[in-house]
Amino acid sequence: MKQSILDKPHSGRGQNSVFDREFCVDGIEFELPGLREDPLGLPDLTEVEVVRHFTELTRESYGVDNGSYPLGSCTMKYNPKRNDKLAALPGFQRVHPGQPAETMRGIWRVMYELQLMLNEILGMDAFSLQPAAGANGELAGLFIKKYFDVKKEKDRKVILVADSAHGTNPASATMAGFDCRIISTNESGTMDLEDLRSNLRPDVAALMLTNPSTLGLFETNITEIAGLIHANGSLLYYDGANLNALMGIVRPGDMGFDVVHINTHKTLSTPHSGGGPGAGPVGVKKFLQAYLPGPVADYDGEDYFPSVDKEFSIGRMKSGFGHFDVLVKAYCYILTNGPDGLKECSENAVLNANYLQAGLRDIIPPVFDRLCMHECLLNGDLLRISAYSFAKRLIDYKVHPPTLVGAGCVYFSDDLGSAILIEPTETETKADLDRIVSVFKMVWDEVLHDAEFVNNAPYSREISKVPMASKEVI
Amino acid sequence: MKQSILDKPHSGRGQNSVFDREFCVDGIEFELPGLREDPLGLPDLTEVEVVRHFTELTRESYGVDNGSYPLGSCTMKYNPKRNDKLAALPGFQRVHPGQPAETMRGIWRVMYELQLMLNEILGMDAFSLQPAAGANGELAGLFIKKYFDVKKEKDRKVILVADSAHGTNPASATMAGFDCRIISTNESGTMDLEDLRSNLRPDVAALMLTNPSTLGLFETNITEIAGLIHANGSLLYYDGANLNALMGIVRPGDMGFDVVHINTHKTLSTPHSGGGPGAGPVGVKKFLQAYLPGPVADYDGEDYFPSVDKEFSIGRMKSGFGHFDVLVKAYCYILTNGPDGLKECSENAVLNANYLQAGLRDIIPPVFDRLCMHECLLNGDLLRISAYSFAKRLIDYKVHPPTLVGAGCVYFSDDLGSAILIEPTETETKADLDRIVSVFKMVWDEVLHDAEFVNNAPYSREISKVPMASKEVI
Amino acid sequence: MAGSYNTHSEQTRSEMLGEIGVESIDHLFDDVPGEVRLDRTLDLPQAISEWELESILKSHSRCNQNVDDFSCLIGGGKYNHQVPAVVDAIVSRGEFLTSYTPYQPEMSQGILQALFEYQQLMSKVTGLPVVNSSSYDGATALVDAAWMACSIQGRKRILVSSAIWDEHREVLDTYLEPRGVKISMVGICNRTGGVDRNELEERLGKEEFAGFLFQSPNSLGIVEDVEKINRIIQKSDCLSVLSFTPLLSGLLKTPGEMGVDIVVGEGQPLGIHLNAGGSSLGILSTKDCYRRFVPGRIVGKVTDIKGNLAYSLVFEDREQQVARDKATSNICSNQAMNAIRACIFLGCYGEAGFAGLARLNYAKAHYLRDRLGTLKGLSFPFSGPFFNEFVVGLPKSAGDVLAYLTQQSIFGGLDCSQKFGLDHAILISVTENLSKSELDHFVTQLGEAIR
Amino acid sequence: MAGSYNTHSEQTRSEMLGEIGVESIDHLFDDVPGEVRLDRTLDLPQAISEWELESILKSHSRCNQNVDDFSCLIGGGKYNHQVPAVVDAIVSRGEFLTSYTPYQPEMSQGILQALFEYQQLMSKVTGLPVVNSSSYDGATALVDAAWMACSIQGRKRILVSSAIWDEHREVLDTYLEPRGVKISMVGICNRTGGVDRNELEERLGKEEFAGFLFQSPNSLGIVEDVEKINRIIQKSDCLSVLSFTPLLSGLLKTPGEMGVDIVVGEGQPLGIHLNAGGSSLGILSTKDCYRRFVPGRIVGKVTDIKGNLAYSLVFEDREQQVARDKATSNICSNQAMNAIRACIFLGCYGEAGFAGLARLNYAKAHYLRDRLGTLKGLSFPFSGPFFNEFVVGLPKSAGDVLAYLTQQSIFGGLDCSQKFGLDHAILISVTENLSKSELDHFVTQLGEAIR
Ligand SMILES: Cc1ncc(COP(=O)(O)O)c(C=O)c1O
Ligand SMILES: Cc1ncc(COP(=O)(O)O)c(C=O)c1O
Repeated sequence: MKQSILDKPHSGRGQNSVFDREFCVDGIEFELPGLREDPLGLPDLTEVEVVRHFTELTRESYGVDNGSYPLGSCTMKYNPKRNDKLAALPGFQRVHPGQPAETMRGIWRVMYELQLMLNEILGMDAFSLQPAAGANGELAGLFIKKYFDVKKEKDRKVILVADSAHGTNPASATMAGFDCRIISTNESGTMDLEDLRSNLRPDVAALMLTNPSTLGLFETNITEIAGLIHANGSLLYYDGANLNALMGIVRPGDMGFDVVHINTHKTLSTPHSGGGPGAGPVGVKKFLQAYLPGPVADYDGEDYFPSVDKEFSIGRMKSGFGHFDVLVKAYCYILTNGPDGLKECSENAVLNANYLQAGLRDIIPPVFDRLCMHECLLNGDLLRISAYSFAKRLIDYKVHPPTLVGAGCVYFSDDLGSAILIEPTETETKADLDRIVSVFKMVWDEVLHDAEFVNNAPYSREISKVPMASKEVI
Repeated sequence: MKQSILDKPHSGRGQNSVFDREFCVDGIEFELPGLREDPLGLPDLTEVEVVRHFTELTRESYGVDNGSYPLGSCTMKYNPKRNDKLAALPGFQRVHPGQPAETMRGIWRVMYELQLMLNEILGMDAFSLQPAAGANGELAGLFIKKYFDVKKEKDRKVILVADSAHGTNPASATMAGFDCRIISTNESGTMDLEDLRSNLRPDVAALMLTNPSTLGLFETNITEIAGLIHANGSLLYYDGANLNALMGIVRPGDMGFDVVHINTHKTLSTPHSGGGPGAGPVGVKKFLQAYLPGPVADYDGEDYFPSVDKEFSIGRMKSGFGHFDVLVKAYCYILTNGPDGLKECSENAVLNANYLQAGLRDIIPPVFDRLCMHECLLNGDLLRISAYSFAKRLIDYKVHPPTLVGAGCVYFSDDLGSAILIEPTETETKADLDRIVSVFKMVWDEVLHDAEFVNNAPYSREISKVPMASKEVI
Repeated sequence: MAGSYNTHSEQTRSEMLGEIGVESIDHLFDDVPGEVRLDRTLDLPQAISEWELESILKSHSRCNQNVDDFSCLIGGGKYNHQVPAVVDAIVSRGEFLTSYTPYQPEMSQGILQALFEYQQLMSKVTGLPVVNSSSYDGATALVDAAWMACSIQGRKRILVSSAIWDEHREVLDTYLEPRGVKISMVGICNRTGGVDRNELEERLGKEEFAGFLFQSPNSLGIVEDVEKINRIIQKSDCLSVLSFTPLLSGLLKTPGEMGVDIVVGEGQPLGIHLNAGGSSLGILSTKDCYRRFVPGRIVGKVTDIKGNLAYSLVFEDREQQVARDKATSNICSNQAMNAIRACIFLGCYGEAGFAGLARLNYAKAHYLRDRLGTLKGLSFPFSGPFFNEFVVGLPKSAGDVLAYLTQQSIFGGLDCSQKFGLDHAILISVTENLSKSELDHFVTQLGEAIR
Repeated sequence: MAGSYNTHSEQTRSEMLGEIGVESIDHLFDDVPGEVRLDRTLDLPQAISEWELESILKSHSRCNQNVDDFSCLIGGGKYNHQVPAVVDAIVSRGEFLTSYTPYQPEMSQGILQALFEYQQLMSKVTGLPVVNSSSYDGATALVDAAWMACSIQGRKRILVSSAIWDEHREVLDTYLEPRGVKISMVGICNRTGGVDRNELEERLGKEEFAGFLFQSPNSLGIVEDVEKINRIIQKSDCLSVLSFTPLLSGLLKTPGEMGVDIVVGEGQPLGIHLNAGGSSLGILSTKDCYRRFVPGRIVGKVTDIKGNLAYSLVFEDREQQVARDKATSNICSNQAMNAIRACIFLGCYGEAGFAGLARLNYAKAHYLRDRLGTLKGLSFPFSGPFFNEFVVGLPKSAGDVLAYLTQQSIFGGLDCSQKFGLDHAILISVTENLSKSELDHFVTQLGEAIR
């Protein structure tokens, strides 16, 4: 643990460049209620101390720029530097959202074109770029229950979610005022249609589905599922976290989804920045377009401008206009790749996952013995030590642990307690993948020889292993 | 040693985004002599591989952003981030030097104002910003021997340099077509006036002097020296590498120097970037102004523009206009500090060096027992191990070794073979200095207990100690 | 083949397919039913090179004016404060920028520490001990606080000052209505522009609310008397929820010191670019006793197997990945890097600088207010104290005045006509970024505009 | 007290003075004779804050047009090639940017390796094994090479093609004249625009020179037939020194393969910004046998005390810090970070990309040349082969034509009238950065300009 910024000896100078020769603040009487007399307790450091402190902290962190990061469901692909650079253009970064519309046409143009490109990639009819992240996109999508209100079907109070669903799905359902019902997974790893049918009652507003699922598998029965849902008058919701498997190959809209969200910080390569900001555009079919959160970007053949459907829109998801600084990187990504490039991304993402699955199957076989999509779910039961401990040893070989219980945000039911979800993404080379496989095998060998040694890994970091679900020290 | 970029397995894809849909290059017949058929042998990597490779290399390097860097004579002070940012403005960075003058007035304005500010700081009458670095500034300064040609004093073929002079001084003298004569240092660490007098013959074009000297001491006899030099019809040359001690306190021009150069990457905080680019503005008194290398920046009360004295100028030192990208950071530095700030920089630089000298004197006493200027020269003779080995152990405590024989570019004569030149600079806090002292003392204790252990340091880096003057392995 | 970031040559792909035991890339997608597969190429522009991309984006960006080229007197919740270059320099480092949520504490002590320090420094600014490691923005943080109040109090009714930002009000509606929370409003005092404390007292006396949400400076720029308002709230069984500008703590007692229960705020002023209304930072802070109601990530200290302290995400049983439909919120990705921006910002300014910044904002805004006082035809409808933003009444249409100013390269403020009984009025904001000569120029130009 | 980067409070200063045993800051400067001390404050503008600095510099920068806003057809040695964003991202990292020359190999393996890889990759491009880790720029590298030739040959006479850049010629004069080196010139063939090989052969037959310095593409854009020229040189006892554009190796055999002894070049096209004529990169490369004549730093491999390989500065006995007045050069600070830029640039493009880039430059330049061929009134005075730059003869004053184009937001080229018997002429350069529509627009506008 490095010295805290609060514990650094205060130089006693602070930022002495906060002044303006033309405004002397010394004599001023501040006519405000509740003037403070005591110090706040902020540190007073010199600029070089601040730079050194935070530079040091970055050096105890790890990103895609540092190496493989096969965190399943998080799609940690390369984040192109050119996108960072262009997002920082003053004509984007230094624009105030309150400026007159005619002084920010370029903003609305980028957003408008991005909406259209997302329509095409996902097979939807309209997008709103408002939501701040995937979960916020989900919530926006679920707020579209207003559609049922308008249709006077107020009794649709239930959202169906798969048992393997990401935690945000049920949480969003609750936040949108719904109850959840869980649909189980069958032996082959896809949705149990029987269970679905038995839960599909008139109170169901929507089924939320990730496809490929968080088990890395394509829902082969998707058309049947869509048929069932629509026959029930319900909506089919697409959690686009795993879209990276499908670009240019199959589109959620064509599979029958009515509402979708995507995470630009996954499929579209925008940096996740240690937690965010991300962006979670929400898209719909035509009949739901009016409900989108606004403002959305619009175009009248001449100008680009914000617009919102005053009557039906579910309203604003946040202040401002969506994470423009993030969205513009997604826009750059699509433009750079083009249609063929995007398709190749998805092809290679799936290729890489299957290559890893094949390479690792001797020591960690797949949970479901079939081809996977962009990530593979492996069975850690045979590992002799916990998947958690196994993964920690990878750190010493500069491979970020994959997703597993206790690491990563995916939810595994009890019978998948030792499952490991690996998503290499398409930007790993064959050499990278071969290295990952060999690192896994090396650790596997180490376990055979000295399980205790592996159990106490990692050894190369500032701190030692943190046990799963450690208690906070107050 | 990390894997070389040339040894990385080639992905075989390369930079496939080098194309323009409107220009198909496949069918083209290139009508050029000597078309190549074999590959050059460059690696074909993907972008993320390139990013990871070089990110990793940065992580095995060390800059001021990482901690104390008290390399004597190099003035490794904090390099303000704001300056880097502003130097990258497209209106600076993306300007072609061949543009019409009226499309780059802002460039010439910055350069003109910088020239004036340097005049004021150094007490000179005119500056040229052309030279690429300090040594290039020296050379420019020495090319001003043209003055003697014009005066028909062609026999002035000798440059006097102090025995402690930086290697560039004699090397520049040779490159400018001079011979060197060395003036020795007396017991108190300043120039031996007797020796100077005896070498001051009619063949002397100039005396080059660093003041404070590379021994960290102010030449107390400077006015006398200037008198002697001028009485001999010679010029007094100021190597401004150590200007950081003097800003706002005493000016080379006022001390009698006729020609000066400075290193912006020392006194004026421009990053040294692992070797360069730096910048070495050269300044002169009025009677030499016409000889400056050109173009210099000029101003007619309305416009800013390049100008050069066609008759007398020594010519161009390089293509383009001087390292504008570096110079603009020096300009920012001066503006940010203002006159009082610059003076305080020098005060604190000298304060810090003396504080270190005082703190270390128990274990490493000063070579000359007097107050030092911005750097202190300490005597490593009592250290029991070589200063070189001692310094290597500092690395393990994250202190960059100071300048000494075998490390750093300063030249020490034989009797100073174990001297250590420490220059903390003004941007180190008292806490930083206290830490440096305590690290020295810790290592000192270690030497007492286990000299062999210290002799084999460092232990915390990718490689072990590299012996002094190691032979190259081919 | 196209795409700048794709890796494999055709040959490598074949090799890999061989290892997998599949004949072609197509077969990898056998699970996808044929009838839904896309049988054409996506209708998108063809791939482009880096320089083409750059020229397109630069051209789009040039279709916008920006606050470097214009004097910006627009505020309204987002402000053109200086973003220290140090902030950009640090957050662009790949170790931070390209990392995911730090699920592996062993790999991420640095970023966890930075987030922890954000919580600590922000706690100094709010005066309350608990800070989450970010909500999306000021508006959603207000929603979060409202829902916290409802959960804590077990009551789905909240009372809201009518002088919160319009956008915040809209966002409250979006989130709370579907969840069945009823929102009631309290008006302002027409003289001062602050919350109508009599009405507040009356409403609180009559009905039970989970919390009273108010804002300072409010949407008219008026700095509320938080202590007085709080005293009124405390007489009822209702939580006080303040949405504030963090910079205010440079001058005033912290909201925590003044007794607020939940403090939220828009963190954009703390080192975050305007981003055309893009990503910002939601600050959320509260008392220890309400910790388990807090949404989002929290970083805390745990011990590693050797018993040494280490930073880690903690208290996850509130969060969606564990509590699922019982979670305090669905938030997963948040605004981590913007929280770190705020942390570095506070580190850069420090005690003295932060106070100095607040003072300078005050001084400049009051200078402008005084100068405008000399212009004939303007009015200042509210007498309450203000910080760096205030309302000016105009003798003619705000739209026309602002349009004129735009032509003079001035973003002159936000139109706030027809609100709170105002006729023609604009909300003007001043930051340290405006020089005296820009302010003087603005006065001249506004004078022209209203002639 | 002022200054943004100063550290100590007055109190700290007193404490420290106490430790030193000196009464006041002033006494620290007792060695400075009173009569020369400055008895006033420097007459400089007062200190300013970060935002004031930013606004001043932005305002200065806006007084310049730049190649984002203009179509740039100016070359002449510096070119508007794309600088990959990756390059900027890496070199701005503090570990590289804020380091000094890597005197301590144990602390600096990373930067030493980057410089070593620069040498390696550049050696691929030049086709010669030895590369220094930079000269200042193309012009001073040419000086370095000239001096190397003189030293190697023990002869202070060099022969130079008259079709090298004017600036390079000026720089040669500046450095070589004081050192007593005599420079003679060889003209060009008026038909092709290339070196007049007959004259060359004649001169070399008659006199003894240390080296012949020539450039390709030369200052008229003509790609010289290096092999043929070299064959002529080899018949004499004189070294061949070529100044070339590294991009040419994307298409052609390397100079080394073609038998050149010393290759120099301007490295700016390789990932270095134009910087208004600011810092660039001097490439210098030669054969093994001439290694000890090379100026500047060289990174090589040594062994540490455990016998493991390590990177280090090597062969320092040639350099000023050791050899002092006997050094091969006085260079100390060099262009290290620009060399690393070139290294990353070559890494980004790689074999395929580097060739692709050269091809694209050729293709675009030849497209433009062909399109211009359709305009009446233009002439193309030279028939020699060109790469991405060529001379166009105009029916009227080049100054007027360029001024017209500037008004159309086009930097139309460099005036090269009155040189080599040209009347009105401009040198036009094309890079990948110009789109077809920009080139077409240029044709139209040039047509307008010469009407
Ligand atoms: C399947 C799935 N759904 C939703 C989310 C939530 O997205 P966000 O973190 O962008 O809010 C994630 C994120 O990991 C996810 O993997
Ligand atoms: C005293 C002295 N003179 C000259 C120089 C050479 O300056 P530069 O490295 O800028 O060429 C240095 C550099 O260290 C120096 O310390």
